[in-house]
Order: sequence, then structure tokens, then C-alpha cells
Amino acid sequence: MKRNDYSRYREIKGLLAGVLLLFVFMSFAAEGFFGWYNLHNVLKDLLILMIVASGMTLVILLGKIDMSAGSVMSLASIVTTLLLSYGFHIAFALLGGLLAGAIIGLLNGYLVGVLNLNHFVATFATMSIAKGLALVACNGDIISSDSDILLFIGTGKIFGLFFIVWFAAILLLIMFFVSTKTKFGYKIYSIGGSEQVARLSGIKTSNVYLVTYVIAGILAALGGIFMAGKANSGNATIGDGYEFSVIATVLIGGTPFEGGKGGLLGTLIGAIFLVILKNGLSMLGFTPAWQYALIGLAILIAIVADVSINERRKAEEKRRVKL
Amino acid sequence: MNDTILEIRNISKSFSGVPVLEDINMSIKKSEVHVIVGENGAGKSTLMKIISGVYRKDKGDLFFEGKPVQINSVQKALNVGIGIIHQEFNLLPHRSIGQNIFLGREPIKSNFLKVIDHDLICKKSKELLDYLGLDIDPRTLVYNLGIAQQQMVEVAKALCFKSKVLIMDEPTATLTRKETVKLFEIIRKLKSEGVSIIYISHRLEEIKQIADTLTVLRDGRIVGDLSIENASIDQIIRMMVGREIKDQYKRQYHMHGEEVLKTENLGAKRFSNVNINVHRGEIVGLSGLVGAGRTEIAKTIFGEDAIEKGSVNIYGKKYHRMSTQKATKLRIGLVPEDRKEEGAIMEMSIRHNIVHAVLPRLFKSSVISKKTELAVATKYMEELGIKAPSVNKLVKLLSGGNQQKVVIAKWMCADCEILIFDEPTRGIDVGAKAEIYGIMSELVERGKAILMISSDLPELIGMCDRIYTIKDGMVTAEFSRTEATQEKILAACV
Amino acid sequence: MKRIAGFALNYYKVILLFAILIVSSSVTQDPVQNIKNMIMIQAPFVMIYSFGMTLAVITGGLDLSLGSIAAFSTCAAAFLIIEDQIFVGIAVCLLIGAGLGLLNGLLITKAKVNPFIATYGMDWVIRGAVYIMMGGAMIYHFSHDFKVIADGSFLGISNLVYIAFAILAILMFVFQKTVFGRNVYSTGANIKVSRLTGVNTDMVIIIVYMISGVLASTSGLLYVARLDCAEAFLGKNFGLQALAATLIGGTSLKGGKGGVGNTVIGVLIMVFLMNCLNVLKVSTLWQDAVFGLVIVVSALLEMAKQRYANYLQL
Amino acid sequence: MKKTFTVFLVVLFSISVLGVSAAPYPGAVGKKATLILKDLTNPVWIQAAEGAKAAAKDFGMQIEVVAPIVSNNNDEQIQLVQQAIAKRKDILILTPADSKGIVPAVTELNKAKIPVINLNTKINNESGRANSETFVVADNIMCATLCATELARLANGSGEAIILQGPSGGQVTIDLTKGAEDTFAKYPNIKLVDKKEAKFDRATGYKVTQDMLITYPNLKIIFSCNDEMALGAVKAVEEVGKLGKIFIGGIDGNKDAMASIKEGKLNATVFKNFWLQAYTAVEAAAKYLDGQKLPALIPVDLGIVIKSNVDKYLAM
Repeated sequence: MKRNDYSRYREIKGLLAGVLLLFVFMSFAAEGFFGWYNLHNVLKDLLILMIVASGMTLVILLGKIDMSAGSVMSLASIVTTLLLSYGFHIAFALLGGLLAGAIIGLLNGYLVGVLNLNHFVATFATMSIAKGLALVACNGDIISSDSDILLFIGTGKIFGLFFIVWFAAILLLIMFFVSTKTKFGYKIYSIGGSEQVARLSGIKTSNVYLVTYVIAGILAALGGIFMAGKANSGNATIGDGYEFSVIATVLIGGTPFEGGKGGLLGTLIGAIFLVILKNGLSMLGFTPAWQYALIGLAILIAIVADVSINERRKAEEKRRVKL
Repeated sequence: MNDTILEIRNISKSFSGVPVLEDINMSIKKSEVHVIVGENGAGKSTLMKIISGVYRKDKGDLFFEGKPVQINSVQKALNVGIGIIHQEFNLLPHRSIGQNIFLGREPIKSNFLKVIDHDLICKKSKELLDYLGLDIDPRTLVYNLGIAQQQMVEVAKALCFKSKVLIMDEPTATLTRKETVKLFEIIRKLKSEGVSIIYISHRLEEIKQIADTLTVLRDGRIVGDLSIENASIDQIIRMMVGREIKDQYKRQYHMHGEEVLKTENLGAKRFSNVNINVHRGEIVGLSGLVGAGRTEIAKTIFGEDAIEKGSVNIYGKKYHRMSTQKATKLRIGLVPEDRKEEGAIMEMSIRHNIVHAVLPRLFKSSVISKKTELAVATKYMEELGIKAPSVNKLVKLLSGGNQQKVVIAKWMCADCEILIFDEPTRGIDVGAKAEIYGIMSELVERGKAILMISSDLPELIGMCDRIYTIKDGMVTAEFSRTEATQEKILAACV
Repeated sequence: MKRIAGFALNYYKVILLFAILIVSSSVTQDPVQNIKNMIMIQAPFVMIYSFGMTLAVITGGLDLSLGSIAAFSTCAAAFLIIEDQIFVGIAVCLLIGAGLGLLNGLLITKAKVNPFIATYGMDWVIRGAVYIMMGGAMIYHFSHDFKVIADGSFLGISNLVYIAFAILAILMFVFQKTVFGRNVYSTGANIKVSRLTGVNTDMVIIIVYMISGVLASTSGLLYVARLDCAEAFLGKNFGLQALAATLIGGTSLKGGKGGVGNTVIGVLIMVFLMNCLNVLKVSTLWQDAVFGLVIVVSALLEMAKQRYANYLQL
Repeated sequence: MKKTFTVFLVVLFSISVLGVSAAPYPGAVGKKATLILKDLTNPVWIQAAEGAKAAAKDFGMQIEVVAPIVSNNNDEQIQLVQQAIAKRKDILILTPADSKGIVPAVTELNKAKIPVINLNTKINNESGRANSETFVVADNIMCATLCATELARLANGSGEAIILQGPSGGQVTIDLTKGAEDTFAKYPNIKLVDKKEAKFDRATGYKVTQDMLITYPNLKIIFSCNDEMALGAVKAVEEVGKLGKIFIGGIDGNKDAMASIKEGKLNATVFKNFWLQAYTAVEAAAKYLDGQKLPALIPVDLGIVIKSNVDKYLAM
């Protein structure tokens, strides 16, 4: 048990150091960065990113990808606010939003897991489909909501902490638990390690794909609902390009495209890295043009450093194997 | 008392209209080791996959302990009591030993959330590993294990099912002799505990040691059941191939020519101070346990791994740095261990693979002439007797032996002077093996130099002029053809 | 019946293309001009940068930085072209394209970064750089000599068509008929085998990304010449469009298969389809959804075709 | 050593005091403001940033101009608002990318007692939770009305019209479309036949216009939601030789568009004078900080640019 945890810690050690360094740097360099108000808000944005990224992590652990995450966010925000504007109860509206995510997830899972379509192609297509459905549903307009509950979901506080913080903390704990301690989580790691091996061990792979994509869809929808809550309105463009940030987060967190190793802990640190970087650069007063260049550069440096550290460790480990 | 545990009746199976198994009848008795032999493509693995629920049969019935059973999934087979160790490794490198052993049927603590009982996994895995005489922490990642240890994990995985019938598909292919002996001990132990074992192997010399009964498959049919006492190896081979193979290793030894390959104090990641040399017209063997550094030496000479110390001398010229491009330019060829991943491009045609290495030399202007290409590919396909309807067939559709011949054809086509063969006959049937030995002999007669790595000692002794033994990344001894015996080589390897 | 199904599967893209064309032609009053627009002007642009994506996909990667490469190289070159140094400008543009492609290639081969993340990161860096460089300015009103590259026509056919087809011919030749092209395919199919056969796979990949960069800047340059304006946000949707065209064309993301020829059909399907939706007066809001459906359907048909081919072979 | 430094400080201080006395709004001097824009990569918004900086210099204020990385992204704008609160700015000038979605962020500003100057796009205050001190108007609906009216006049109040839109679902697109639709509705003989997304960029505007010219051979009016798409449309129309028969209008008033008007290709654009908008907004902020009362609306001159007056605008 201990040994496993230790090795997991080793894998993210470098990144963790980087995150701490970044945090300390920003605290001193960026005016207003180190303060409860800002950090609390950063935490909120971090957790929204993390909710979507935790679904993506599971998918990438399977060795697949979900390009539709951003569009699903937009779709969920539109469906929820649209249902509200039709006078549905908030519970139904939220359920509707989540359902929309689940349906796109199911479609992804079906195309990838059952029909065996290439996962990139399939989810690339559903990305367009979900975005299109969102646009058609809202007729290209922004849907405002006058629901205080939706607003509370996005901005409300309980005991001085945002609702999102409580919610995401519980959700992420569950996700962490499910992915590392339960049979389902083991199945994901197994299939990511080798689909054939998993199948020969009696795991029904298509079911796991279906369920994982549905979970990813629901989590993306949740992210979209929180975004809608923050703005108290639905917008078909809120998730545009978000999937790229999410995928970058997962990769920076040390879960490789091949799947089978890594996990949520790494993703969390990857998310902290990205969010602090974005917030810090913006607080430092860099213009968007410079932020573009610096964020891209930071992603590349993080990944290159990670690759080279891993390569070196791999070589070391090989040398340690008893001959 | 009826002591038949598994009975197979009239099983047939065909893939896309091509029959692979026809009317197989077989019965496995309680606590016996039932060996199945046959050439590659004879249908052994297919039969095993049907029994273990990977494939579905077209026709026929299975009886387990006298009762008819329907096995239509892996899970079902496991529940019935049939376990299998597949030919290819079925382990997840980034998971621990325990997680691998219990893969797909982890014990759970609570039913609702299906929480895995990690401590139980550890405890039970430890017991299994102890039973197998392995002193490793079950929390170790498989990634960190050697090949032999991985094989043992496979065995442990099959054991923990409490299977009544255990299928082993070529379990010793990657094991060294010492480990094989250990495996046999375990098999005997299992047998004494009432487990039946279906054992598939290419290594005929092993069979005598453990088999109780023997079934020979050829072209999807059973050609004979033998009891092991009155079967000779020659007889078995005859039944497998359908013809007599006399003297597999036909070498003629000539005086050899100049020295073309020499390493001077060569050192890299997993070996150091290696000094070996190869002359024209000579086959030099490298023997050693799996993981001793043999493959790494070959890959370093070929430029795939970096040279850390010393040098490689080719045709008398010293090289401190090597790359695969440089090596191919110097007419060195490597027939790697892993045919599917490193030898040939499975998704491309025979033609593309054969001309792959010679392209830049064949088409100096860099423009490919299809006519020339076809002619060259066809020539080598015929010369090596690659059995395929056309040169445009994809390599993945060929049998293992023919795939290996495509890899060799690639280097012959590139007119290599120095060839490195890494386990050239692994997983290849007897007939094709003999053909590959023939090709190698012919190559050295034409004045090429061959460095050969093999775990199959009779093969090494039969083919080589000289043999180096490697242990822990060091050369421990050198034997000439006349000195080499299995005992001496083993002693130097272990 | 089976034969018809087989034929339909083999040529479904062409059939689809004609079906779209017939539908769109039947509703417009000027089908000839419509087809002329699509083939002579709209398709060539998309084709050129989609070729770049296709080549990257053949090596088993992809290039998400196409759009920003196009923007950066053309904006840099525009400073020269506006001063009437047309040839120097064009040369600089293509060189920058090649240079940025080289960076992509180095990241992928030497730093061993996954192509997705390497080109995605580069996309951010380059886009940022071009925003900084332009600082909100645009460069417009180029000389006639420059604009004629994309505006002019010869024998009634737009120069764009000649350029696109010249590029197509060169790429087809290089990738089908030369040793380099063969090595690209074999590297994409199995990089390890290729390296162990003496192919300098790193070099192959680097060169492919350089070609991809050059193609991106070429299409950027043509856009600038046609629309008479160089600006920092050129090509924001190049990457996704090119990827879609490549996938619809049937080049597999696994690498080693497909080719620029397939992408021509992919681009035509995409352009024709969008045009068809426009002339059918379908609301723009539906375009994304229809687009996604077409990708799914073409991928499914591609799979059916593969299975059918396997069935025939066995 | 220490002494010289003190002297230096004193001198410095007196200079700054002198500077202050020259300032028109003494209460605003040294105050910290943030201007949140929709975008800082597009030329027009960069003009706005310059206008704001010029005003800040004139009034002795410190200003920080920020914008989302992904242009027009509401969520990032909310984050920028929160950052401004974290930095304890004295006043915030806000150009919302999403008039409804920004409401919760403005509520937060109200709670933090940071005054808000609303610029360019009106914050939707139907709920009464998003109060701003004033609205510096250069409203998009007004722009669209101006431009569409001019196009209708050129077309003699009849004919088929289309609208080229920015990315679907964006606030700017929604407002401009609304303005144009309402205007055209006033002319019974003008028929709005289609609305098409052309992503705010020239290449797409060009391509979409080509398709539209085929689909609607009798097209008379093209209203474009920005100049870039309008210039793409000009190119497409020019190629089929219909310049002068089809009337094209854009919004923004960038230099290239004005040049095109001067050449007689583009028919109209609305000069939004982003520089002045931002300058006015910062001035309003200065006045507010100086304790002056602000009117609810501060209009900024929007100019319709047509061939007859283009020289005047080009000279600016």
C-alpha cells in the first residue's frame, strides 16, 4: 500500500515542486494574488476545471480522448437555462442539463466502445453535434435566468466557502475513491493498460467505455452548469475550446495519452498549475497577446520537463532491475 | 470411477469460411499433463481459446466432469474451472503484481460500491508467490520485473483461480533452463493436487520430462494420440510435419574469412567490457539468461542503443558512435526478437517490407520504379520460399515463420554483410525453423558474418562456430564448436 | 445486390459528392457559377492547409498549429511585401513556415512531446507572438503584382486552382513515388521497425512538419493576396477544419495510411456540404450539428468499407 | 547621502503636487482604475486601450487595461472583475462581452462598493442587481440602426437583404442583428431573406457572400456585423461585378474599411470611435471620483461613414 502511494508521489514530485515555486513567485510578484478573496476565486475556477478534467482523466486513463467536453458544457448550460425559462422547476432544469451531458456521453461511448470507431474521430464529431444542438436550442441567443438557486450554485457560499468548493470536494473525493479503490476504477486502469489483457480477464470492455464516457459527459455538463451559475445565464459559447485546456491539464498531470497510468491526483496538480499560471499572468498585467505566448510556453516546458524526467527515471529503473 | 475431467467432442471452427479446426475429439484426465504439439497454424491455440472461452466454437460439445457445459465467455470458463496462461504476456506493466494476479475478479469488501479489498489481494498474492517460491513484494509494479518473474506472475494468476484444468500455451518460450525446471516442479506439484494441465510447447525435448499423454495436431485435425513412454522425438516430429526432418542443422564448416565485426570494451546501459568478434563465413552465438544483456549488446552494435564506453569495429574501422542509419549503410542487419513490433511492418505489404532497407540504394535518384521494386520483391520472396499468394499481401496475414522470412528477406535484399539474429526461431514451427537454419547456413557460405542470439541451446550448438556466454552483462566464456556442450554453456551462464 | 452495396461502399465519397452537388445545383439559379466558386476559389484554400494536416496525420501525429503558422508567417512577410519586395516577402513567409514546422518537429522527435500537445502549445506561442508583433495593426493595400497571384486567372481558370493542383501533384509524386514518401508512410505505420531498418525517422518527421508549415504559410499567403489584408487572427479555424477534411477524406489517425488524394475529396465534401446548406437556406445554427453528423457517418462508412474489404480478401 | 535623497523626494513630491493642481479632476489623481474590454487582439479594441491610457495620463490616474484571452469570453471577464476586486481598484470600467452573464460579477462589484462605469455594451440590469454609475453609450443596437438606415436609404427602401453575423451566440452578434432586423422591419419593401454566420473574419465573409450571391440573385443589401466580413463581402461582390448594385455596410470603422469607402466599394460603416469611447469612459470615471454627479447616459458620437464624409474620418 505504502509503496504504491510512494511511487505515485514520485511521479508527480517534479510538477508539485513547480506548482509551489509558481505559487510563491506569484504571491510575491503579482499584486493582489495572495489574498483570501483572490485565492478563493481561483479555487472556484480551479474546481470547475477539475470537475471536467476528472472525467477527462478517466477517459484518457482508458487510452481514449473526449473532444466533446467543451461543447457539452455549452449544451448543458443552454439546456438548464432554457428549461428554467420555460418555467420548469430548478431540479428538472439541472437534471435536464446533466441528462444532455449523459446523452452525448452515451453517444460517445456507443460510437467508441460498441461500434469501435476511432475515439478521436468520434468525439470530434460529437463535439460539433453538441455545439450545434446548443446553438439550435437557444436560437443563437444568450438565455438569461432569474433563478436564485442557479446563481447560488455558481456564486453562493456556505460557511464562508463557495458552494462549488464543498460540492467539488465531495465529488472529487468520490471520483478519487472510485478510480483507485473500486472494481470500476481497476477496470479502467486495466483497459488502459491493455485492452486485450482486460478482455481476456473477463472484463466487458464495451460496458466500461460506455459508463466512462457517460461519467465524463455528466461531469462536463456539471462544469457547464457551474459556469452557467457563475453567469446566471446560458451561453452556447462558454465551452468553446475548453476541452483543450482540460486535455492539457490531464497531460501536464502525468496521465499519458496511452492510458493505464497516472490518475486524478496528478490532474489536480496539473489543474492547479494551469489556473495559478493563468490567474497570475493576468494579475501581473500581461496583455492577452503575451498571455497566449507565455501559457503555450509554460505548457510546453511543463511537458518537456516531465518527459525528460520520466525518461531519466525509466533509464534508472531499468538499471536497478536485477539481471 | 470415471476420471475424465474435460471431454471435447467433434469441435470444429472456421474463420471466414476457412476451416481451422475440424472434428476434434479429445479427453483430458484428472491430474495428468496432457501435451499438445503441432506446427504453427495447426490449430492448437485456436482450440485452447475455444476451451477457455475467448473464441466461440462453430460445432461440437464440451463436457466438464461428465456434464455438458456451454462456454461462451472467458468469465464462464473461469467459473467452470478452466484457466489459461496465454502465449503472449497478459500483464499490465503499470499495475502491481497483486492487481495483475486478481485482474478482473478482485475481491470486494462491500457489494454496493464494489470497493476492492486491497489488503486481501496483497495477502493472497503473497501466499501464491510464496507457493511458487518467489520472494517479491506483491505491491511491486510488473513493469519492474524481469521476463521470467513476469511468467511466474502469469502462473500465479492462473493458480489463484483454483482451476481444475489449467492450460499453458508455450509457457517456457521465454524461460531459461533453470526457470523451466522450477516451472516443471510446480506443474508436478499441481498435478499431485489433482489439477489437470494442458501443455502446449514447441520444445520437444521438454515434453519427455513432464508429459503423461501427447496429442499431435496437424492442419486442424488430430493425427495421433501417443502415450509418452513409447514416443520418440523423431516420431513426434514426423507426425507434426507429415514428413521426416533429418538433421535440422545442416552446417558445413569452412575456413572463415576476415574479421568484420569486433567490439572493444563495449559498454552501455546493461553491459560492460564486452569483447567479441565475428568473421566472414562464421556464425557466432551469444548465450545467456533472458535479461543477461544479450539483446542489448545486439542493439548497441546496431546503433539503436547508445554506446557509453568502448567502440564497435566494423571492417576494421573504429566507431565510437553508432546509429541505425549508419549501421544499415555499413550493411549490418538486425533480425529482432520481437517480430511484430520491431521486425516487420504488419500493416504493410510483403513487397514494401522486403525493399524497405534497400530503397535508398536501389533507387539512387530517389524515385521509386514500381517495376523494379516488384521484380526485386518477387525475387526474394521466391528465393526464401515465403508462402503467400502475392507480394502485395499484408504481412499481418502471414504465419509467424513467413513473417520472419520477410524480415530476413529485407536484410538479404539490402545485401547485408553482417547479420544479427535475435531469437530467430522463437514461436516458429519446426518446419519453418529448419528452413531458417538453411537460410542462415547458406548466408555464411556466401561469406556473410552472423551473430546469433538464442535461448535454445541445441539450436545454438547446432548452428554456431563459436559461442560466447553472457552473464550479468559480462562475457564469461567462449566456446568453440567442438568444445560446446549444453552443460558447459549453462554452467557459464548461471 | 451485394455488388451494388460493394460498389456503393467503395465509391461512397464520390457518390456523396455528386448527391450534394445535384441537390445544391437544383435549387440555385446559377449552378455553374456556384460550382465555379466552390472549386475555383473556396476549395483550393482549404486544400492547401489540409494537405499539411494530412501529412502530419500520416506520420501518426497531427498539426494544430497550422492556423497560427499561417498568421505569423504572412504577417511577418507582409511588412516586406507592402514595400514591394514581393519575392523576398514570399521567400521569408515560406521560410518562417518551414522554421516553425521545424520547431514542431524538434519538439516531437527530440523532446519527445506528444504531437497533440506539442503543436497545441506551439499554437498558443505563435499566436501570441503574432499578436505582439502586429499590436493590433493590419497591413492592407498590396500591390497588384502580389494580388494577382491569387486573383488572376489563366485560360479562364483561377490561379488558385493551378497552385493547389501543382502542390497536389508535387505532394502526390513525393509521397507515392519517392523513397522519402515511402519512408514517411513506413514511419507512420511503425516507427520502431522503420528506425531499425535504417530510416532516419526523426528526420522524416521533422521534414514532414516543415512541409506542413510551408503549406500553412502558402495558404496564408494566398488568403492575404486574395483578400488584400494581412492580420493577426488569420486562420483561427484552420486546424480544426483541416483535421475534419483529413478525417472525412479517410486518412487514419493511426498513421501510415491515406494520403493527400483522399484529402482532396474530404475538402470537396466539406466545401460542397457547407455550400449546399447555404443555398438550401438552412440556418447557420444547424451547420455545426450537420457537420458532426457527416464526420460520424463517413467514419462509419469507412469502417464498413474496411470490413467489406477484409471480407472479400479472406 | 541620505539628505540628498530626502531633498530629491521632496522635489519629486512638489512636482507631483504641482501636476495635481493642473488636473481638471483633483479627486481622481492617483486613483487606480481597471478597464475590462472584450478583446485585446482586435485593432479596434487596441485603439480603445490607447484612448483609456491617454485619458488616464491626462487625469493623473493609474489604469490597467485587461481583456479575456479567448475574446468575448464571459467567464474570463468574470475572473477579471474578481481580480480587479482583489487588487482593490478604486473604479472599474466594464465593457461586458455578455450583458446578461456579467450580472453576477457586477453584483459582486456593487457589494465591494467599487463603482462601475459601463462602456459600449449595456449591462442588463432587469434584476436590479447590477448597478452602474453611468453608461457611456456607443451602443451596438444604435450602430446597427445607423448603418441599416443608410443601406435602406441607398437601396431606396426596397430589395432583399442579408445579415452577416459573428460567431453565433455572441452578445455583439445578437445586438447588431437585433438593431438591423428592427430597422429593416420599418421598411415594408425590404425583405430580410437570411442571416449567416461568418465568424467575424474576412475569409469566411468572402466565402459566405459567394454562396449568398448564388442563392439570392436579387440581393440588394448586405449588412455585416463588422468591417472585416463586410470587406470580404465587398471582394465577393466585386468579383461578380455587382458593386454599386448591391449595398454593403459594416460596423467599427477601421482604417481599411474607410479606405474601401473612399474607393467607392464599401458603402457605409459606423465609426465607433473606440479611442474616444474609452477616453470618455475614463473621463467619466475621473469625474465620478472627483465627486461629480454623472448623468445616466453619456453618449459618444457615433458617426456613419459614407463616401461624402470619409475624408473627415480618415483624417482623424
